[in-house]
Amino acid sequence: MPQYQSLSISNLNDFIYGRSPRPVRLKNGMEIGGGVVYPELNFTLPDMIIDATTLPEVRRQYTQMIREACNRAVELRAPGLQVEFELLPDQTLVPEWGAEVVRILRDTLDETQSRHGLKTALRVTPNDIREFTRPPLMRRGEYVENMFRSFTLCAEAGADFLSIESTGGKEIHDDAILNGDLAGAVFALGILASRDMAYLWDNIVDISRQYGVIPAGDTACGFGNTAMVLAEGRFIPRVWAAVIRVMTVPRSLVAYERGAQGPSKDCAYEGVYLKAITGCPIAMEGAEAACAHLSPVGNISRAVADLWSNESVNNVKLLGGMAPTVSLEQLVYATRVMNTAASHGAEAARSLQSWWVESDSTYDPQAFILRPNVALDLAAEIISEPTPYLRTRRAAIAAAERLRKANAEGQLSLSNIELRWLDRITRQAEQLPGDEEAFIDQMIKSVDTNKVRLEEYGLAG
Amino acid sequence: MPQYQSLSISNLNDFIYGRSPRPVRLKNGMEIGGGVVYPELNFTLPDMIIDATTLPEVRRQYTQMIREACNRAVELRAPGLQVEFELLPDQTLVPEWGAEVVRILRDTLDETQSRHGLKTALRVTPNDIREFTRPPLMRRGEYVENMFRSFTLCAEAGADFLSIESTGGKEIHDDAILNGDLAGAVFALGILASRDMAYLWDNIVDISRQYGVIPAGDTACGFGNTAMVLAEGRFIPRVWAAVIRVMTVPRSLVAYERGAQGPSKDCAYEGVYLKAITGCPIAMEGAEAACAHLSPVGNISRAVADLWSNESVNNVKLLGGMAPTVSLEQLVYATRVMNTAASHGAEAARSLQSWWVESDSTYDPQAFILRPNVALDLAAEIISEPTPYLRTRRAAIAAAERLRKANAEGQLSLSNIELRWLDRITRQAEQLPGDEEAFIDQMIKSVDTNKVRLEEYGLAG
Amino acid sequence: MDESLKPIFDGILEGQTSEVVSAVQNALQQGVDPAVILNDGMVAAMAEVGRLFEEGEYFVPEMLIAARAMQAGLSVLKPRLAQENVQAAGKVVAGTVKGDLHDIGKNLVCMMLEGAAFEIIDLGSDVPPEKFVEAVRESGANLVALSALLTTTMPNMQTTIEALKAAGLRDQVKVMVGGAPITETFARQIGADGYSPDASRAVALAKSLVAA
Amino acid sequence: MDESLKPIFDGILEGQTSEVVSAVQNALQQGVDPAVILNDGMVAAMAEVGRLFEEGEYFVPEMLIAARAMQAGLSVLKPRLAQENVQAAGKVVAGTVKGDLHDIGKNLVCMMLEGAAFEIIDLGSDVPPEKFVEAVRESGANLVALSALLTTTMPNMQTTIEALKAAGLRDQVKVMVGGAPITETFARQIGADGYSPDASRAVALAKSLVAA
Ligand code: B12
Ligand code: B12
Ligand code: SF4
Ligand code: SF4
Ligand SMILES: [Zn+2]
Ligand SMILES: [Zn+2]
Ligand SMILES: [Zn+2]
Repeated sequence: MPQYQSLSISNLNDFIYGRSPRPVRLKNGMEIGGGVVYPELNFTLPDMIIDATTLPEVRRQYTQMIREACNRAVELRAPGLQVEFELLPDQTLVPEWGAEVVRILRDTLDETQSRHGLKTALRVTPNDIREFTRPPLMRRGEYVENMFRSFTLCAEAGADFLSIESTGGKEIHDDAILNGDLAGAVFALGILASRDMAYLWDNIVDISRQYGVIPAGDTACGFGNTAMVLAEGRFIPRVWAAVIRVMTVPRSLVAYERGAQGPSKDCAYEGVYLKAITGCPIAMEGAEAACAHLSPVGNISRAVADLWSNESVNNVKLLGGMAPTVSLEQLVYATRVMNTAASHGAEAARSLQSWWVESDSTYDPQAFILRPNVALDLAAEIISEPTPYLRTRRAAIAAAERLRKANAEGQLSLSNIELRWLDRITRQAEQLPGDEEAFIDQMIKSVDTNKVRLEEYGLAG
Repeated sequence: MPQYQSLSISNLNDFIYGRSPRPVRLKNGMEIGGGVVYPELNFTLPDMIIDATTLPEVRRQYTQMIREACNRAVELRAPGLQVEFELLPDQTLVPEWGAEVVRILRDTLDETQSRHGLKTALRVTPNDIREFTRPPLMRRGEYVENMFRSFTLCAEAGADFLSIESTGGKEIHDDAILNGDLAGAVFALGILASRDMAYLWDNIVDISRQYGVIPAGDTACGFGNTAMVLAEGRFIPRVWAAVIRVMTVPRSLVAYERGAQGPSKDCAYEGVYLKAITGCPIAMEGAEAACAHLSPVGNISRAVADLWSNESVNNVKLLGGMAPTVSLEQLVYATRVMNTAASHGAEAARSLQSWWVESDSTYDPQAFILRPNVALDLAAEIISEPTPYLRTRRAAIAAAERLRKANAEGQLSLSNIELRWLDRITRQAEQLPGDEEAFIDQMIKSVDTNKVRLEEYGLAG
Repeated sequence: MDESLKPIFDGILEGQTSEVVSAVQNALQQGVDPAVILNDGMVAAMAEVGRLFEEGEYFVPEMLIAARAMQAGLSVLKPRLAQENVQAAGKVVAGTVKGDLHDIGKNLVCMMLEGAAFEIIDLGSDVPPEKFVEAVRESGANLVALSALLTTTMPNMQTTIEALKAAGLRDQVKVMVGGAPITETFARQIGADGYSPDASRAVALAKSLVAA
Repeated sequence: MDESLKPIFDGILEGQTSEVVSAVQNALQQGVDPAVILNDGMVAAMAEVGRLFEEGEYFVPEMLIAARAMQAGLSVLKPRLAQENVQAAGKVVAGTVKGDLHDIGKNLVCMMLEGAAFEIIDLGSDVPPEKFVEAVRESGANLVALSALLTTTMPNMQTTIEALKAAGLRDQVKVMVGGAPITETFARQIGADGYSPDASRAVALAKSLVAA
């Protein structure tokens, strides 16, 4: 198992959208990371309930969404189309309900491919339903069984890629974010989440092998994006959200160490780092995902993307058409300009990349840490450490350091309040022990056992 | 009154987004066409009725939309923000209802400007309600009075710019589009619409002078965009819609000949030509306006834009927030990259422009005729003629010709069906007499007088 | 296909009005059943036109010419259909609702319905509920087709349906609705009987509604 | 402000728990009215915290520390408030509805309400209607706060309101709703009494609902 001790991409010139050292190729010849950026469309139900009585309406909704999107992709002559189906909780709780939707999507994608020659791919993302027991049982019980059964049924039903937005460790992390508690966040990400990822991804990789599908990757959405959304709402400082983002890298990297091959999930902005480290292709999202959440990284997130996503949009009617069709159109135009520039050579692609990067990165520390050069530097620092815990600790120290420097050099302008927070983060980071066991012992004492079962992470003894 | 006998922009290198030879400057120092591209946000009510009983809800809706959008513009540090308020029919039928909304918008824009330093501008677009009599009375009657009163009250209430999407001539043009009837379209645009524009814009320019606001321009939306939407639905050929777009230029130019100063309306894709001819700044829309209508020109429409708009979005809830706020965010990111590239000099801006142009222009004749070089060539041909009629005739001949050439040279690939239509258009165009009076006499005989009152255009007699 | 129907079919496909008129006269003289001329000749031809449209071979201009040829033939056929008591596929009162002047979509729907041998009473645009009621009452229509393109006129569809109820006519007609901002869900909410996102599917919908 | 209230006010602002506890004890000894300590000292301090939050000076971490300091002070004050029969601003049963695990927004709303001296019974997330009913019945709450973040759990807000009705408790409580996909219009449709787009405005809403 590769432990990723060096970067797969070390030259900034090679760090570009559309190209990854280890592209992923599907049976139909579609290659992600092989030179072309494709749109990845995600859509979801409008305001409605999912139960046995509404299944016909559920089918109607997904059928309509996929048909209209495929039609428009053909009309706009997209070079290819990836669709993501993120299961809603009910569709994982009853795995058959999710698999049925997968089949609907698969059929229309196949039909579009055979009738119009549009290359298509389908990513399926079951929901991490383990939290439905509180505190969650991570490795046993009915929810765990149904979750894995959902992966299996979805693979059988026609998924090309399997992903998840797993939430191990989040029981602790939510509070850590809100309390500005760095040690708590490190414990959640570097210890709990990373261990859970290893367990989870061993299983997902197994299922994938068995059914001939590709294990694609996980996202630290419940950590990094929760922080980002809270920072957008001015609930927490932006520098804190930026540091958390970098701290999610070691946790998400575990999936690749266990056999995931990419493309990473769109909402995993840590993908920029994962691509540098693993060389696997990544999905990203930005301005065209404002339908799903506002963000301070609308352009810079395009810099090294191999798939370009809208994250998710509910099936409501806009004046121009149903919202998923509108998103599809926006994604096609966004990828067109990327591919056109790239067709003029590497220098052209880098120019376009540099304008996106520059256009966002001075305004917000969360954008700044997505700069390709910053990501390369920090990624190298992170993997210079041997374990997820030490990598997470290093991520916090290095990210805070880099932000402080950027502010001093005028590449960013942080308010005094933000700067005070940066110092607070560094002070906390410097108190983290170098020894993992010592850290665990220290944390176990303060952990709220109403919220988390440490034994589920192989910890309590 | 300048008759525009030569192009204001003759060098392709000077034909670029953000810069116009005759920028428009507001009292607050905001300059459109002076080097920076600003977002222009347009929004509208969700599914609801407007009457005396719902006015409180109408107020609440507009207040919410403008507040959230302004907040987000500040958070994203937009360089400035233009808002367009396109009145719905009821808001023009009862001019007080429209003016009241203008005041709501003005107040929030002013507050945002004074509290956060964001430069703001407000375009107000009363509705052309003359069609509520059928066949329409163009120059008299209650509807005409209320329409002009709407302009007056909106100017008083705080508009910076006045626009309209006037529909004179459309009574004939809708059928002409659907029947593929070139002579009918030329009569509608070159004779009826152009005469109505002269009448209408003399009045709007007068009102503007009186209230110290800027007469901004008109759009041939009811002609060019009706055709585009019909072509998207495969109701009519794409080449026909492309030729109609070029044919709208002489009609929309009339507003400038009567004193309009720009920025032209976003949905007036003919703005590309108007900018070349008049040097006035233009608003444009593309992929970020997919919420309002799908289009084949999502990127190329950015090429020479001075304002970048979403056209219009209804106030529904998306996962990321209310749809107008989502649009605002998308527009800010889209303009950021334009302005960043431009800050690296003219060559950088032209590179970005060239990729957009290339990314769309080979796929669709409607995109092709928006190419800056094509627009310059065709615009020059158009204004080489002395009258709107002859200009419209020339536009049809030259546009069809150019498309045929592009296809022959492989810059476009048209199907045989489309090519047959192109020939049909040319055949029809070549039969149009060189003499305007002769043409009018010929057409008057076949016009359906249940649909149009020729005397309202100063014609019958 | 009956030999005598072929020129009717082809004439409509190619939009040759005078050919269609004389072909219909011929067929009648040869004693072909008027209902057969209508259905196997004319409606079948318009269905083929619809198919060519779906395939991208025809655009609306070609369809309009075909529709005009069919109408011309139909005017010859009509007295005979009446004699033999052949009914139209259905009688439709159509219009864009009050406050709304968008009529192109509605016009296309009417054109397609006409091609499928529905009888159309087109009230135009900006049509108040009373006018719909009156037209239904006078014509004895069994279908009402409402169009709206503005979010602020959508509610007038509901008002119209309620006016039909108040006039005691709701049970006599099926109401179908459409237009860019309309959805299936909205249609259900306001108590319409059917919704279709485009003109082609509007025909299928109308057929199923009159059959129901 | 009363001299003896200043250290309470400042202690909360700076989140100094033990300072607040002893300051409250002091004030009580000096015979300051418990209701005055509560309102002019503690609630006023939390209002100032809210203001600093609105201005971008404070973030949630600072607010949480202040809230904890207030809670500590409150536990000293509570027996005396009970003695003198001082009522909480209101009693709120809060939770994220069934099927939905998103709870951060709801937690923030609870935190803010607590700062405004509301008593909170937080049922957590994925809360079925019965549990809301039971909690209202047992606590005698006068407010219910429902949160939902998924479009597919929004309808469970309505189910919950209906369960309250069925249990005969609807008149005893005001129901407020919130969460990213919720709108004012939706709130009205399902018969809720109020909606607020964020936590700060949720406090104002709660106050106006209990006052009404
Ligand atoms: C063309 C057009 C116009 C033309 C109308 C020409 C005409 N004679 O109809 C003109 C320029 C006059 C116009 C004016 C206005 N318009 Co306009 N217009 C459009 C546009 C671009 C295309 C509409 C169209 O003809 N489409 C082509 C046809 C074929 O499609 P369709 O109508 O959807 O019909 C199809 C289906 O819906 C269905 N269908 C339709 N009806 C029915 C009925 C039944 C029973 C069934 C089963 C099916 C069915 O079948 C049809 C064929 O497949 C739309 C954009 C859009 N996205 O729709 C805006 C649009 C509808 N207009 C809009 C606006 C705001 C206006 C104005 C108020 C503009 C202004 N400020 O001045 C005025 C209002 C006029 C009025 N009082 O009604 C907005 C509406 C916003 C809102 N709040 O609802 C839109 C959405 C544009 C936008 N994105 O902002 N408009
Ligand atoms: C963080 C998050 C998560 C975290 C949740 C952590 C937690 N403990 O809550 C995790 C990762 C676990 C998660 C999981 C999932 N999520 Co999630 N998540 C989000 C995210 C990014 C932010 C939510 C948030 O915390 N915001 C910050 C808080 C402060 O804001 P808020 O909740 O809106 O609350 C404020 C107001 O709404 C209001 N308010 C809230 N409640 C109340 C109540 C009252 C009474 C009042 C008055 C006011 C009020 O005040 C609050 C403060 O101002 C949103 C994106 C978004 N745009 O909202 C998606 C989002 C809600 N999630 C989504 C999805 C799909 C999921 C999953 C199904 C993903 C999956 N496939 O695995 C699961 C479902 C889990 C479940 N069973 O519920 C979708 C929902 C799509 C849909 N169809 O509805 C969203 C919209 C993301 C997206 N754009 O696709 N998610
Ligand atoms: S942010 Fe979006 S993509 Fe990520 S878990 Fe949450 S819902 Fe899913
Ligand atoms: S296309 Fe849009 S902007 Fe233009 S008239 Fe129609 S509604 Fe207005
Ligand atoms: Zn995600
Ligand atoms: Zn996602
Ligand atoms: Zn417009």
